Amino acid sequence: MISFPTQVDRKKRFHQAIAFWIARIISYSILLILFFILFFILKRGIGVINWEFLTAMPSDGMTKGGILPAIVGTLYLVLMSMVIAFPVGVLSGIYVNEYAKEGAIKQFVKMMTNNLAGVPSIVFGLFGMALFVNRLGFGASILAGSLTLALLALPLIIRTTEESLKAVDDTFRHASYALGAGKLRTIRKVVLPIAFPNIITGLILGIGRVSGETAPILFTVAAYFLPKLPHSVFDQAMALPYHLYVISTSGTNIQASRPIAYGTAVILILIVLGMNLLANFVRSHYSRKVKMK
Amino acid sequence: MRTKIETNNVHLHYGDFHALKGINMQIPERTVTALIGPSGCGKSSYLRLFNRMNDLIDGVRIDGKILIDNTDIYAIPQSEVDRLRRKVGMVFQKPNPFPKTIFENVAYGLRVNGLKDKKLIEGQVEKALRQAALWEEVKDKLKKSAFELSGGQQQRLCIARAMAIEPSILLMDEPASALDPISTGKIEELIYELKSNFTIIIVTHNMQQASRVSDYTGFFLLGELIEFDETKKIFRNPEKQQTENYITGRFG
Amino acid sequence: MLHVESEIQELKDRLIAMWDLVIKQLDKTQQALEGHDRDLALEIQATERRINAFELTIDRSCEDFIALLQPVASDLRFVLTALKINTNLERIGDIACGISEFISDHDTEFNREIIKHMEADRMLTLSIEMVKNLREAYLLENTAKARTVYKRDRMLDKINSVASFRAVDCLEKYPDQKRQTLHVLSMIRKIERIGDQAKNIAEEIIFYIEAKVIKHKRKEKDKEE
Amino acid sequence: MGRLVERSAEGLIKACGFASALIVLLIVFFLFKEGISFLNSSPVEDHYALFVHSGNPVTQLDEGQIKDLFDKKITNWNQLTNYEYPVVLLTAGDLERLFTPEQLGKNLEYLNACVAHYIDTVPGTLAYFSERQLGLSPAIRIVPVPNISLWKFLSGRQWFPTAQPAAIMGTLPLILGTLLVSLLAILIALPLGLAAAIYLAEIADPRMRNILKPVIELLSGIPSVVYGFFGLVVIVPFIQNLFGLPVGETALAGSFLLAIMALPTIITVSEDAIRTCPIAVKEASLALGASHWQTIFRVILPYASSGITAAAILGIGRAVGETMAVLMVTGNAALMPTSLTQPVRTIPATIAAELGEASFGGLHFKALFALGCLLFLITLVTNLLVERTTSKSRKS
Repeated sequence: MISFPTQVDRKKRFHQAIAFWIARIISYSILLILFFILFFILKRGIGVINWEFLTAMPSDGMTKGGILPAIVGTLYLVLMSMVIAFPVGVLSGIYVNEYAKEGAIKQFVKMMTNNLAGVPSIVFGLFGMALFVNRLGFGASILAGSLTLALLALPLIIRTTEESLKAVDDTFRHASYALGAGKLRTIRKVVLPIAFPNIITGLILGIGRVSGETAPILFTVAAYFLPKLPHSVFDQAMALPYHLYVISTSGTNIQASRPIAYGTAVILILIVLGMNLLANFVRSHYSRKVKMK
Repeated sequence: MRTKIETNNVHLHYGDFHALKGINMQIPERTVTALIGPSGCGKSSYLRLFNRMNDLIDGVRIDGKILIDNTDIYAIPQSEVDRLRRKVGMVFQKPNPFPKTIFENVAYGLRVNGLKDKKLIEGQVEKALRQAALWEEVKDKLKKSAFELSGGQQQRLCIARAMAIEPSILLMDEPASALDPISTGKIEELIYELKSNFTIIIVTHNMQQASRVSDYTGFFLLGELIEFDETKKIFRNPEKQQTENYITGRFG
Repeated sequence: MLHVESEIQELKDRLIAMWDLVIKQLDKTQQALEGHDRDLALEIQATERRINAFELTIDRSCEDFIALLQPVASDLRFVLTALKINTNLERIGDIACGISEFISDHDTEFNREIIKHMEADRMLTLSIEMVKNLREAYLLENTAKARTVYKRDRMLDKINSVASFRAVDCLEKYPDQKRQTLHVLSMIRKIERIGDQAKNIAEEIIFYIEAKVIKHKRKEKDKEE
Repeated sequence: MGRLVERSAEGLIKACGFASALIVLLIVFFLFKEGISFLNSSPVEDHYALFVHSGNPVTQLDEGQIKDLFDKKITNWNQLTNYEYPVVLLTAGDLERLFTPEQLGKNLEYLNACVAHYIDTVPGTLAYFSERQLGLSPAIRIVPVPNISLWKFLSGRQWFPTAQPAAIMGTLPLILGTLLVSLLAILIALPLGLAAAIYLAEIADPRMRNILKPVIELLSGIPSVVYGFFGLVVIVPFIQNLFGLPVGETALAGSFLLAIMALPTIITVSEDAIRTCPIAVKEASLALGASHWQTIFRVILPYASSGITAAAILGIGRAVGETMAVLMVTGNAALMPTSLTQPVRTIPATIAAELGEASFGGLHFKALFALGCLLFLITLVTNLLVERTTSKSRKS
């Protein structure tokens, strides 16, 4: 017979209590820090935001006025990059999950898209500058920036699509094939409708990500100060994240432009928050619908 | 024979679900008791009462008395649960070794319960591995990862792991359902050997297994204990029609 | 040892014990016949009850074995064989008891000449040899040994087939001992049945060991030998 | 007709799949085309060269020596070779001072003769002129400047890409700065993130988890420039005050900020890893009398170790590639990092800060692409490592 130390259970409980409290305290601290960041910025920035802030041109060396051109610029960039990235990304996702056979080609495409996801955004910026701005001669323009951002969003959309398609049970496909439908028809009529809510969620999160990216647009679109709205895709434009960067680090009067910086930061946070909420809404809305069926 | 485990009118609720309905059973010491019945009949839930594994699930309510060695295990303070679990070992459906070496797997129960003496631990590990009829197969690779063993060896390792802390009761929740026939045979042989030292309760879907290894058999249906008797009696001439239907495969 | 193996061994041990008991009964019957020992004959009849009880326990063990261990292949053949050998042995025991009843019924000693002439004593010796050989064969799992009973059985059959003619001889020769002669004839008929039972046992043993069904193929088999 | 549509639709899908894969190759191609051409090119501007007196025995001058010469840190040739003359610098800017316009001629046609004459009379002269302007004459010769080698690029301890006449492009301070900031960030974030992941996966009750998870998800989506802004207005002054530094933009500030930014990723990935531990394994531990904490520490964490490693590597990869936040708070001094309370400059921050100034196709421009290559390789390696660790865990 072995005998265990008499006090062992009490000791175990004591250690557990300490460990759990440490984990708890760390978790709450992290939460506190993150909330602190949000509230710090929101508190200082929310007061800045008013109609004028959103609709006026910047003035007085960007210490006064609004951020309209930055908002419009970001809107252009997001819309255009998504128009480019979404179809290509979804089709690529379909290719990877539905068409590519197991083997070298699929492995290659998967590996490449995986690597694409890990490439730092500044490298996209470099590439965008080399190819779109210089080689293709778009110059620093909305077109070049959108293309660069599209490349950045591509892996995100491919992956979401792939995973949404993977989540569709194979029985749906087999049932469709059994009814005589071809592959394309099956994908279009059966697989895609089921996977669509998740793909849309990916799109929305992609919008959130793209709207906040700075590094890729540094050299491909962004204008330091351009108090007019862009007329064509070959124009330079301001953008929200770049604007925040500029007025917080190298404006003419950094202290005087702080309120604008806070306001811009709040707008960026609100975009991300909004996109997250929207994504959650879409997800829960559709999942309820599917359940009801 | 001395009664090792006794349950008196035990009811178990998971939230609104009434999982066990008034179970009475007396299990003698150093015997093998098989719990059989269709899926969801409550046999696994019943087994997990004896080491208070159901405590981990939210919304569980337990009524009635469960006595092990004449102690009501649900009347003891929370701090005594670890001691109860040292007394009541458990083997699970699938082999579930820890991501450690073979040696450390078996030594785990000793270490977490405060033993530090290296010699003692080594001795216990060897003893447990021998009891589990695994020693000869693994004695040269105790430092290898437990995942390198075959499924059947892993399950015997799990049995050795449970035995290393010298429990007096072994609970086995379908211990061979994930194994091939050869490994299953080995596990069954092992159970047969072990009953001279342990009181064993085994949940199984496999009626042949129940008949082969057990001395007593309890048949559960929809949360009720339909019949509990000597295995010979149950498999030769059960009292209840439901039992007869189940073990002859005319269930449904 | 595997669980199932130890169960088999246990069952085997019991069957051998039964066998020994039956052989003892036969030996005693022979003694009682030779020495016209009526007490011994009564003892045989008393022991018969033990054999019957023995048969029941073995039966039950076989049932348990089938119900709890679900034997297949050689294990299944083993238990089926055990079940049948058990029955056959019990019958042999019955026969020994029946013979002993003839002995105990007679106040006077049997006429040696009649027994000699009708070869009843020889038959009994042969049949005891058969049962003993079978026990060996079973224990050693030796089919050649089991097959030796066929020869002896044919000898028994031969003696049995001429027994009625010889009985007529004896009836004429010893007219005052007609009852004795008839009893000896009955004994011979009974001993012949021991041979039949022994042959059945031999078939079971061969089936158990070689997994061959040789029942009802005796004719061809006999020719082969 | 229908078949044709179907064929072309399938063709389109396949084309898209390949296009996506090819983009990576395209990126690699462009990065490396620019980056590799940088190697083996001269650090001196095209068509320019350094001239010395033909009696000067100096065999070659590297970028560092050139900088020291022009910064007047080396004042006598004997510091480099056995040539006992003080160094006299001569560049186009000095011409007006030394010669009259008549001497030089209207279109500088006599420049050659003037300079040759000057060098001949002042043996210690080091002249920097365009090769077109200054032909060779017996009195002067060109000092060869070795081309930029990969080894020099990686191990050079100085980064002066715009130095004249020869750019100095040693990326060691940038590489070390990047690693320092990223590794320290993970060192801070990993234990905290792991503790939070353990809390979320094992300790917190579901209601708490349902609040925490979306918040963490939200925070991983906030743009890095916003974090950078926060770092600039909060962390930087905080560190400046805490250590009494002249400037708060330091490696430490960068690490803190990156740690905060890495937390959501680390928490999410680690929590997923912790959740992969089968319930049966957890129960087996509890059934042996182990406490919940013992089970977490001795069984669940080892089980999740490869996932947690993947989280750490992923975190490092992200931190290495992070641009804006780091750019805004680390001070961007391209010095060899010696302490945490010193400004450092990371590779992405260098690219972001300097690409705007570099002339297209120039040496500096190419050097930044070479840095991009370096960054790409680092992320490639981290990606492969993550893949390997996770696939290993899947096997077991």
